[in-house]
This record gives sequence, structure tokens and C-alpha cells, in this order.
Amino acid sequence: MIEKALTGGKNYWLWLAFLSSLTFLGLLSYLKQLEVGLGITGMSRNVSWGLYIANFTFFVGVAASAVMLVIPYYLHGKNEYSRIMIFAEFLAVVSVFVALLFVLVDLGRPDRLFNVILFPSPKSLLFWDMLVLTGYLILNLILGWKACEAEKREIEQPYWTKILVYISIPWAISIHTVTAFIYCGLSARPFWFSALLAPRFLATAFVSGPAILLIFCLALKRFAGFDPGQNALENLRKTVTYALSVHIFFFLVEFFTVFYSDHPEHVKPFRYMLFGYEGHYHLVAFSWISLFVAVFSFFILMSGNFLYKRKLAFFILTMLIFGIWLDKGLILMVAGFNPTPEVELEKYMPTFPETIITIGIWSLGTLTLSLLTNIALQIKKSI
Amino acid sequence: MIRLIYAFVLTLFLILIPLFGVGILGLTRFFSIVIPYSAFLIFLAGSILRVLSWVSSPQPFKIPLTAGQQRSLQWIKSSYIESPYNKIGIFMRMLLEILFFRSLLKNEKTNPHVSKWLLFTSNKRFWLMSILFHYSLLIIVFRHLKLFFEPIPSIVNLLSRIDALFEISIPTILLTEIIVLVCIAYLLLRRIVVSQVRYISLTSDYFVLFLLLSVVLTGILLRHLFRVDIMDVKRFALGLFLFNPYIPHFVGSCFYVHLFLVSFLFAYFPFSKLVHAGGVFLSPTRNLENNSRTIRYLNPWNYPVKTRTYDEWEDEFREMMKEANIPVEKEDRKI
Amino acid sequence: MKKEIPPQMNLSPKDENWMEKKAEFKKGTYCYGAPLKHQNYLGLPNPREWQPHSEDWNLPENWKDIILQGMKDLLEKYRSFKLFMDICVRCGACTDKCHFFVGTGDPKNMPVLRAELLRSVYRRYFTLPGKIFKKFAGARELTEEVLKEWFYYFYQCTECRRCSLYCPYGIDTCEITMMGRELLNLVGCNIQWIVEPASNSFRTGNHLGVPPSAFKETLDFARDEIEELTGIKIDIPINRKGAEILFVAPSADYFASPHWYTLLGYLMVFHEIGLDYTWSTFASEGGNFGLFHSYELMKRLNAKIYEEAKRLKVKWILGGECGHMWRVIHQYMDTINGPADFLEEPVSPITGTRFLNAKSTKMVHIAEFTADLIYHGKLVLDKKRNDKWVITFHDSCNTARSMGILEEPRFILRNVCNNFYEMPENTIREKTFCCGSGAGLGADENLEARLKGGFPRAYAVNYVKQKFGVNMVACMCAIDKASLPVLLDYWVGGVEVCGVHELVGNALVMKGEKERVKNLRGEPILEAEKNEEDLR
Amino acid sequence: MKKIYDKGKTLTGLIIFVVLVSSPTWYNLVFGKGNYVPDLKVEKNGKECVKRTSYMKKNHMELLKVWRDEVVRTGNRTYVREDGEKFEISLSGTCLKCHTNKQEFCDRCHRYVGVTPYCFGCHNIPRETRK
Amino acid sequence: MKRRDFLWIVGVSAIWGIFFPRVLASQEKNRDKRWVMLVDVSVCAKNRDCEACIKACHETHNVPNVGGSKEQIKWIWFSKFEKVFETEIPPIAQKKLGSWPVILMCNHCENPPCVKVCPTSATWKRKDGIVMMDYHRCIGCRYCMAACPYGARSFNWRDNKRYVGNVNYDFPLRNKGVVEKCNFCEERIAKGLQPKCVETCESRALKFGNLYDADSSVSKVLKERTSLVRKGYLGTNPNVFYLL
Repeated sequence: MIEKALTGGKNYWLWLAFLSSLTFLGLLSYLKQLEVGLGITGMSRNVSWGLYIANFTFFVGVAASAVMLVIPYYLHGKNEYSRIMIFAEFLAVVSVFVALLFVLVDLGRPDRLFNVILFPSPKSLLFWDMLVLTGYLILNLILGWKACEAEKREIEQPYWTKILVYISIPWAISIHTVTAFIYCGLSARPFWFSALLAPRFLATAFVSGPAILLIFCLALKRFAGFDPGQNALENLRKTVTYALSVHIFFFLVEFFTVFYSDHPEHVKPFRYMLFGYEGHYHLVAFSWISLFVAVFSFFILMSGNFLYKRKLAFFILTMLIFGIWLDKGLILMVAGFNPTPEVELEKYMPTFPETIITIGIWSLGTLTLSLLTNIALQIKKSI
Repeated sequence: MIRLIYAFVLTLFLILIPLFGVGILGLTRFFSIVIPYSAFLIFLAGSILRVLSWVSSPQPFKIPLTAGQQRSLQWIKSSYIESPYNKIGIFMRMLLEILFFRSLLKNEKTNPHVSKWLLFTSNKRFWLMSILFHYSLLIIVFRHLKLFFEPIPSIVNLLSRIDALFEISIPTILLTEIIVLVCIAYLLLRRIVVSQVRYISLTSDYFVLFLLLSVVLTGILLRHLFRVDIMDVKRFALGLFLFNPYIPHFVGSCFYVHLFLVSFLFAYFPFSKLVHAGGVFLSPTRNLENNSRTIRYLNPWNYPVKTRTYDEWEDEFREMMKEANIPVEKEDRKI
Repeated sequence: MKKEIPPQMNLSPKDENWMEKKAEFKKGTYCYGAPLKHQNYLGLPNPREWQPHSEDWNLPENWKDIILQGMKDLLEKYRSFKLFMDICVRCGACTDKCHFFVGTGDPKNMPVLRAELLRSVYRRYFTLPGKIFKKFAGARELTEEVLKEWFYYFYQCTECRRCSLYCPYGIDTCEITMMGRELLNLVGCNIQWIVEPASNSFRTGNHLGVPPSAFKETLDFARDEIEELTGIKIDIPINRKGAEILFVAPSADYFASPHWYTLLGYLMVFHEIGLDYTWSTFASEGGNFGLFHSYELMKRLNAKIYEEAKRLKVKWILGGECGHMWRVIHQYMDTINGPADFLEEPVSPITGTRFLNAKSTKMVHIAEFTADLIYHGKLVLDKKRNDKWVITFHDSCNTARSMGILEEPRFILRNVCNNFYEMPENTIREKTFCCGSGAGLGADENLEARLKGGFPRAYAVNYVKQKFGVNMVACMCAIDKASLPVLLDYWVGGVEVCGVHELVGNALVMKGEKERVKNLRGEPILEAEKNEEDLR
Repeated sequence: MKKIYDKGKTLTGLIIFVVLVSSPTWYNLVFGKGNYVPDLKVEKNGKECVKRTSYMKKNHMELLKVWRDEVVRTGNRTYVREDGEKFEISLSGTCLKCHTNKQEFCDRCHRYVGVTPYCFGCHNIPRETRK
Repeated sequence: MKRRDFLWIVGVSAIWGIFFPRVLASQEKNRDKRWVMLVDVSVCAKNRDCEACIKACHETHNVPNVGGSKEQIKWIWFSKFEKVFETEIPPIAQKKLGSWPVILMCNHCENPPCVKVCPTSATWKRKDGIVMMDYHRCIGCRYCMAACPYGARSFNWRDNKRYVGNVNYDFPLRNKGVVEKCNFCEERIAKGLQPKCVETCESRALKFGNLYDADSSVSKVLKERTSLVRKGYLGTNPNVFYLL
């Protein structure tokens, strides 16, 4: 079945070549990072996590969001998603894969990776995150592959895949919850130290994941001549809209709690993020962009004929995903580490190699997704 | 199943030989010098003779297996690797075959299915395990060169370092150690579990796997448990190849078992199915061009045979042909 | 589904020691021995009347020595044989690739085991470990039982080479089977369905033993039939000296159905383009059953083509739709009976295309020839005339895996019909499944084996029938045309078989033709039916 | 031997094969170091070793690993030998007291057998002889 | 040793030994030691330019001097009182104390957040209260840095060995990619010595001792003098006390 990934026209190959070269550049930069150390990144003693972990968080969210299709499709038997279910599963697979890669490149000693398994420490959430993420990856790989195979051979999926589907639903929630727990269990970082962090993560995940899938489907429709079905797109739009409203609501709740209580440790990072703190305005523009995009696109998305204006839809969705990425990525990291324990403010700016590595991983993810998508498309075409 | 047991017992027996010979009889000289030298000689001579015996038979016909479009009309895209028509195509085909096990990659299982009759499912796992197995063995052999070369070529050190990519325990557990064990276990289990393969398996098939397994296991034991004085081992290894034999003192019986099994493997090589390593280069269905209509291929033993000539044939049918107004040879001549 | 999955289709053989299991000659699964008359005519060794199922095979006294000496000779003659005896690792990649194994579930039909039948004896008498360790080295004695087993299984292999495609060392069971049959021949163990056509072919020039006069009659009949269909009276040259091209087709094309319609197709195309060609009564057969018997017989039968080309002073040779005929021509003819230096490099007189790939052998496949005509727009084709059919294409093993002629017929088909669908990808092109009757096994007495062996092909046809409504299988092999109808009728039903050139003939718009209301089969063309409906 | 077909290719292949399998011989002959056996300098200015030489030759890495874990993970810094003699667990404090020259002791042998232990990355031993 | 030998002998256990050694080293509850450090802020305030302890510590432990960059590595350092105890002291008192230097180091918390989060137990709490770092096991995930409320942990962003001035060959260096921090001079304590910083401080601003030993000077001092801990409200229960 894998060989189907290698059938395609000239544009397809150009696309693959483009992604491969970006991946290759990323690989080169990573080799450089291995040689020099993480010093080539913009991370510092005070902001010790940056772009990599930001992306990790974001992609875990995208992976978890597959559940927004799985639940209606498998639990409620809504068949709108039947044509794109496989893509949701592949997107989940690729996202977990990418998320794990981001953790890998963030490690100071990747050669000791297996210590996590050799010396398991159940107290550490990173240990659990490793477990749930690899579990989710395997689960979705099996599900996606079996679905593809069943489609290709025109046979029923084996009954045990159904059981795996049921397992995968709480599992999807768990991966993002555990990822949120990594942050919100730290009393040292008041910006993260909120019970609302996990729900907020899930809300943003259910915006970004379906939004990516929506763009993906629109692109497939436009470039690959594959029709996902108008109902599926419409439902995705609704999912994004509702999740977006919850996201905005959660943000306001957090905003209220922090500023009404006026707890100094909690107020400081929020003030730094939204209004600047002691003359440092690193995040202000990003924060407002993220907020504005969320609110603005919420109103646009509410419109029923949103999907019919393709260019607008592309634009709005891209902006929205970017806004969410800023919110649970960059801002989460920088505001989490600022102010430092000694009440200093440390700016974080990703460096060039760091960005190249990040782009490399994105490209590798996109490459994998393209290959998988092509397999699925070829199968759909051949039957 | 009985074949599996034969093979297992045979392997155990082989392991016992050096244990007995060195451990009880103390024949260190025999096992550290005589055995390796004779094994190597058998290996070298046996392999060469085996290849020579193959090439002493000609390949009378050009019988490539075409797995793709032939080169015919210019506007039809021909598959120059799958159906090669020149040396480059052959080279590519053999390269892919030998380096990437291309034919095995194509493998797919045929399964009976109640309503669909047949189902073809891809079987890339077998390919993956095979290729990992072979490359691991290659790297392991390469790693051992550090014992035979002084100074050690940097490429050998580099490879060893890559093999020790993950820092697990001291001495580092190597990637190939794990991979090769997993692969042998897979290949063995496959022979036992898959009924088709179990049916065709001979004692020697199991035996080779057991032999390799015991070589690998004793090697791992030597690295991690029953350690040896590696300086002494290197001195021994270098001595062998410089015809200046040296009997290692600071090694245990595990070392002798390893050495004996490796020697046996080498000596066994030319007489076993392991010769596929050389034979694959000679396979006429893969290493010949599909151009037999373009260039005449010669068969050295092509001998004349008794055919039925046209004249003989016309003699039998002439009258009939004339009646039917079919032109005939002799008749024409007469007129 | 018309038929349930065959009960014997169990691909998980139960544990047993295959070396100790004898071959069982069950009626319907083996072919009859060759009649004495034909053995004698060809001068084959140990001629006698015999049957495989009889206890005593009347082997010569020293049969064992003959076989072992023969094996030694073959090992010295064929590197392929020697190599394939040594390098198999029994990895099992080939096991379920054989249509006979899939269809019968008989584990000895697994290609590796078919080879092991010979290999076990080879080990015993030709290798050191085998001589010493015997059974433990996988060796066994050559006994009469083993010989019978050889006979049973080497005449249950159609030499289709599908297993070889999957073998990591390219071990070719076809070669093994050929060697096995060579050896069996040394002690006079042949089958009727191979020796009789071979002897006929040797005597009269064609398998069916058609004498020249009958050959001419049947071509005249074809001429009349074409006139009836198209209103055009065509000319069919026979034994015409100085023609540019000698045309050689399998004899079934002019005596069997549905081959016959393919013949009409050839004739119409040749007439339409005004080809300067001739048939030959001497070389009235392209097929070569010697291939299934022995090197020597193959060479003896093949010689007539070049001889006739030389006699008729043609420039080059064109070959019709046939499978094993093309294996011989493509991979053997030039080597065994060449060089054809009295001929010229083939050039299409119509398009000027030089057939560079046939530069030395000087023989061109008709699919290559016609595809070239169509590509250059030399034929006016009306695809609608084939609309009645939903067509799929069956690659013949020999042309697919020994020639690589895959695209040419597909190109032709796409140009002569509107409804063309491929069978599942695991069963076409180089992965094609045999019809189950190749390599001289198309007899009646072994019908059960044939039907089982053809099962995977029937599966694929059934698949496209269910899915696309396929009702016509096109192919380019005379054996296929003969065996597929029986096979498909049994397993699938409602699917017919035709040659590629039958469809070309249907679609061909000839200059000056009358309105075509019937296709080559004499059935109304769908289009015509529609017109009638419109009129009503 | 009878006639050999494909002589050129086969002989080339066989020559490559022979050259490869005999490479240890000619490589060592060409580079002339085949008989080299490193000479290890031990200055016995301390007591006798914590373990027998034969044991240390084979298992020093194992002992160092155990020592490492004893010190780092359990905080135990004393090693008691079977005969009751006590030693401080310390690479630099105990081992290097006798084996004063890393280059001529550790490195020589490690280089000879192609081993690069990662210990010395952090447990730095100065270039000059340690006293 | 005995346990290890046993493991090697039994084959199955051998594999287990490779993969899961010493996973479940249980922490003993009944401790007899709790090392604490007392920092007399008022003494330091009199010697504002004194960096003797920092210099001595960093030299002893081969702490690279990366400079004031973002990749700085520090085991012991100082900051201003108003930054360290921002909310602990009323603003009016900050007028006097605010600019005082405060010596900072790892607090070796009784309830260390960094230990909890470490996915490989590369950092753990010893029986005597010292929060230890195992450089052999650290994978460099920097989760502990995120969890530490005191900024006590530094990461080797690159190979910093060239920044180590005079190498102390009795103490290891660190490779790139691992986290490091103050170890309360456990290697000196083992020999019965005081931590280097304590030993170096001529004005005796630093005191070190066992809190569970009622007779120790630190117990006595803590009983009598007012002391602060950093961010006590987080419940980490630090073992570095600041005397006012």
C-alpha cells in the first residue's frame, strides 16, 4: 500500500521535493545543534523552553482534536465525515509524530532518550506524556492503516478496531490534558498555574485541529479534485465556531480571575503579556493579534456562507490557526517564564537555526501527511 | 517440528565442543589456532570453488524476468530498471536488488477470503526485518574489524560510534545487538508459526538461524557479561592474519565458544544456503538484459538437431498443395 | 458470487514430512501419457504406450543412471539450474504466489517445494553435505516414487514465472520445471497434450495437423466471412515469394474459436493498410510445444520459421497473438536457430517506423505493429462498435514476464473501445496470474487441475465483473483464448474472451465497407440496435 | 577446472572477494603496525590494585560503573574489598594514584581496541602527569 | 555489589538489570540529617563587593564562567533583597533592606518541585536532604528548570568546558546538554568538610550544619534569630535560611 504514495503528477513531485529540501535544511541545522548544543537557539537560562515546546503543545492539540470527528462519526453514527475520517486520523498521526519530534529536538541529550523508559519516574508528567503520546500514535497508526486497508480491499474493518476507536476517544482527551498538566502543575510559574489550563488547551485544540482539517479539505477540493462533501465542511465550520466561542469565554474567565483577584504573582505575567511590564512590551502586539483574530474570526465563521468564499475562508482560517499558535505556543512559553524568579524580564526570540529546525519538522510533518494523503486518495480513486 | 529439534540439538552439540575441548581438555592451541585457520581456508577455497563451479556452466539463454514494459516503440515509456535493455539498467536492477532487496519489497500475501475469494495484503514486514537483519550483520562484521586492523581505520570507529548512538549502560548496548536479535527471533518465529514456511523448512534452515543466534548471543555475552581481555583478543586476531599465531590467555570459555561458532559458520558457508550471498549476483533472471531480439545471444553448446526441412515437408504434401493451387517449390522449378 | 470459495483452498498446509509423502494420481489432475505413435514419430527416448496412473511405468532398466547422468549434463549446460539448486534459502516469499498452490492448496505446488523436489535429489548426489548427512541435509534418494512425484508436479506447473518475480534471488521455477521435464523425457515420460501437437507440428507444420489444403480452405472461408460482414473482398496471399513480410500465427487462430475472430481482425487490418505479406503453409504454426518438453524439441520445431522466411525471400517476420510462441521467439529463437542475417531489420512499410528492438531476430509482435499503426493514425477506428462490451485485459504470463509487452495491447484497447477497466493491480501486468492451462497443460483429462489453477485469474475477472460489469476479457495468447472461456464459465459466468485484434477488427472502419451491422462474431453491434430502436 | 564463462566479471568479483577477506593481512602489512601491542605504564607508587589485574583488564569498566553509582546515587564513598581492605571510591583519588598517566595507560589501550569511553568527557584528567 | 553479582548470575534478571536497575530506591523516612545553610544578610550588606564565596564555589566545582549572557551558569550568586523578598517585607522596610545583596543558591527544598518533575530521576532528594543531580542520567529536558521557583538551575547550552578557568581535577566537568546546580558541596561534606562557600567566607556570613542535630550551631541560631525563606508560601520548604 505504501508504494501508492509514490504515484502522482509533476506538481506532486515538486511539492515533495520542496518539502524534502526544507526537511533536509532542518536536518542540517539539527546536526549543527547536536554539535554545538542548544545554545544555537534563542532559549536562555530564564526562558528555558521556547519555540520547540511551543510547537509541541500546539501539535498535541491538533492531534487531540481528531476526537471532534471521531465522536460524531463513531458514537453518533453521523456519516458526513465518512469521506474525511481517514484524513483526520492521518492528521492526528502526523501531529503526534511532529509533537514527539519537537520534544526530541528540545532534548539536551537525545542520546539518553531511553532513560525515560529505563528509569521510569511515575511522578513526572513528562513520563506520562511520553506514554500517552506514543500510545496515541500507535493507536491512530493502527486505526488509520486498518481503515485504509479496509477501504482498499473493500472489506469490513476488523471488529477490534471499533474497540480501539472507543479507547482512542478518552485517550485523545488525555494527551492534551496530560500536556496541560505538564505546565499547570508548576507552582513556580503563576501564568500556567491555573486549573483552567487543560480546558483552555482543549478548547484551542478543538479550534485549531478542525480549522487545519478544514483548510486541508478545501485545499484537497481545490487542488486534488477530491470532494469531502459539503456537510462535512459545514460541520467542521460549526465545530470551529463553537470551540472558538468556548476559547474566548475561557480566556475571559481567566482574565477576570487574574485581574479581579489582583494576586500579584498572577497579575504580573498577564500584564506583561497584554499591556507590557516595566517597560517591556515583547508580547503585547502578539497577544492582541491573537485575541483580535479569535474574536474577529468568530464573527466571520458564524456566517453560513463562509465556506463559499474560498479565498476568505483560506485567509480567515489561516489567521485563526496562526492566532491560536501564538496563544498556546509562543505567548504561553514567554509569559510562563516571565517575570523570572528574581523579577527580571527576559526577552525570547527564536534564532535562525532554531526556526529552520522548526520549519524542517513542519515540512517533515507535511511531507508525511502528503504521502499518507496521497495513499488515501489513490485508494479512494481506485475503488 | 522434528527438524527444529534436530537443528537445536545440533547447535547445542556445537556449543559443547569448545566447552569440552577447552574447558576440560584444555586444547587452547587447537581451538585458537587450528580451528580458525582451517575454517578460514575452507571458507576461502570453498567459496571460490563454489563460484567457479557456477560459472563453469554457461548461461545458454537470455532469460531475464521482465517486471516492466519492454523497450519497443519510442513513444512507449519503457521501464529501464524492471526490464533493463542495457548495462546501466542491469546495474541499477542489481543494485536495487542487492542493496534494497527490491523483489522482496514487492512481496504480498495471498489470503483466502470467504466472500471476496482472495485478498492480497502487503507484507512489507518481512522485507523490513530481512533488510534490517542483513545490514545489522554487515555492521557487526564491520565493527569487528577494529580487532583485525591496527591502526583502526576511522570509518570503523565512526560506525561503532553510530552503533552506540544511544547511551545505555556501560559498555553501551549497541543498536545492532538489539536489532539483530529481534530479527533472528522474527525469522525463527516465522519459520515456526507460519504454516507455509514451516512446511518448507529443512533442518538446515533452522540450523543456520540457531547458529547465527548462538554466535550473536555469545558475542553479546562477551561484551556485557563474560568479559574478556580485549587487548589479548586483538593481539590474537592480528596474529592470525599476520601468520604469527598467538594464544590468548585472558579469555574465558565463552570466547572459545564464540570463536568456534564463528569458525564453523565460515566453514559451513560454502556448503550451505548461505552461498546465496554470492549467488544473487549471478541470478540470470535478474542480471541479463531484455534485449534478446535486438542483439543475438550465443549459446556455447548450441548443437544442430534433426529438423524437418521444407523439401521433406513438401514431398509429403505436394500433390495436395497442387490441387489446392498453393504454390510449390519443385513444381515451379519444373515449369 | 456464483461459486463459493473452493473448499480445498486452504493455504495453511498441515504439518507433515513432504519427503515421505507420495504423489497421488487423482483423476482430473494429471495429463495422459503420450501415444506411442507420436513418440516414435519424434524419435523420443524409451517409446512405449503408458499411462501415469498405472503402477508400472515401464522405465528402462538403468533409468536412475540416465536421470542422474542427465542431471549432471544439465547442471553443466545451464548455470541457471546449478545456481537455483544452490542458492534458495527457503524464505517463503514465493509460497503463495503460485496459482496452482492458491487453487489447489497442495503444498507441493508451492514454487519452492516444486524446486525442492529436484533439489533434494541434487543434494543427495551432487553435494558433499547431502552425500554425507543424507536426510539431515535435506537430501533424499532417487526412487521411482520420486520420479512419479516429479512427473505429477512438473506437469502441474505452467511455467508462468510469477514466483520468480517475488523471489529475492530471482529463482525461476520455470527453469526448474523445464529441467524436470527434460529429465523426465530422458526416460520417456511425456504427456499426450504436448507430444501430439509437437509431432503434428513437426509433420504438417501446425499443432492441429492441418494439411496445406485445409489451411487454404479455412483462409478462404475467412475471406468470405469478411466479405459478408464488410462487403469487401480481401486478398489472402499464401506462400507468396518475395513478399515483404512473412506472417506467422498460432494455428488455433484459424481453427478454433474465439481465436477465429482474431484472425479476421488480422486480415482486415492487413488489407486495410495494404500490407505486402504472405502466409506460409510450412510455417503455419508459431506455437512451439517443444518449449514445454525439451530444448532439443523446441529447436527442432522452431527451425521452420527462419527456413521458410529464407525460402520465401521476405524481408522480415510478423508474429500473431500468442504467448509461449513469443517466449520462444523473444528469448530463444535467435540463439537456437539464428542468425537471421538473410533478413532485413524490420521497418513498418506503412509508418516507416524501425522496430529497433527486433533488430536481430527480425520478428515483430503484431501488438507492436498495430500500436504503431494506431499511434500514427493509419487506422480509422470507431470505438462505439465495441460498446456492447465492458472489457478488461488479461496479460499472458509469457508476454508479460518474459517479454515485457504490457503497454502496447493496452494502447490498442484504449483506442478501439470505450469501456476498458483493469483487473486488481496484484493480478495484472508483471503480476499477472496464469490461466492455469499454459505450458502444455490445456488438456481435457486434467480439467480439475486447470480450473483450480485458473482460480486466481477467475477471481480477478469476477472482481471486475461485479464492479464494472465486465463481460469481455481480451488477451493475446492462443492458450488463454482456449482455456479462459471454460474457466470463466465455471467460476464466473457471463464473461466472454476475445483477442485484441478481434476488437481492432470490430472498430476498424475500412475504406469502401458497407454499413457494419454485425461484429466479427456475427452478433448485432450495439450501436445498430440502438438505431433500430430509434427508427421504431 | 572446465571452461569458465563470464571470466572477466567472475574473476573481478572473486579478486574483490579475496582482497576483502584478506584485508587484515595486507592492511597490517602496509601500515606495518600489525604486531604492535601497546605497552602500558604503571607506576606502583600506591598500594596494590583494588582487584586482581586479570579482573581489572576485563572488568574495569564494570567496576567504574558500580563505583559511579555508589558515589552518585547512594553517596557511599568507601569500597570494601573481599579481604576487608578499604579504598576511597574515586577515579582521580584512587585509580589515578597508581595509573598516573592517562595518555600512556588508559588512552593507549583504548585506542588500540577502538573504545571511546565517555567517562573522560567530564572526568578530566590533566595532560601532565598527576602526582 | 552482591546484589549486582546476583543479578548477573541469573540470566533473566540480567536483562532486568540492564533495563530497570535501581528504579525503586525507597526514600527512608527516618532521617537523622537535614543539612541547612544560613545566610546572614546583614553581614553581606557590610561587604557589598565581596564575591569570595561565589568565586571559590565556582572554581571548586568547575562552573564555567560564561559571562552575563543568557546562557549563564551559576551555582551561587547574589541579587538584591527587594527582588528576592519582594512581598515578604513591607515596602517601608524595603527602603533600608532593598538594596542589600542576598546570596542565592539552590534551596535544597524539603519538598522540591524539580525532583517531582524529573522524568528520569536524574535529580532526587538524598536522605540527608541534599537535592542531588546525576549528570550521567540527565536527558536535558529542562523540566526541572521550569519547575524551580528560584531559578537555581542552569543548563549547559553548549560545551562550556573552555569557560572553566583553572580546572579542579578533583571534581568533574559537565557535558553540554545537562542541567547543573549547587550540590551543597556534598563531596566535601562526605569528607567532613564545610561547604566551600562557608569555608571561604571570612566574615562568616554563611553557616552550614545539621538542623536535626539540636546541638549544632545552625539549630541554635535558627531558634534565636529571625529568618526568612524564599517564597515560603509555595510550600517548597527551603533549607536555605536568610537571617535578618
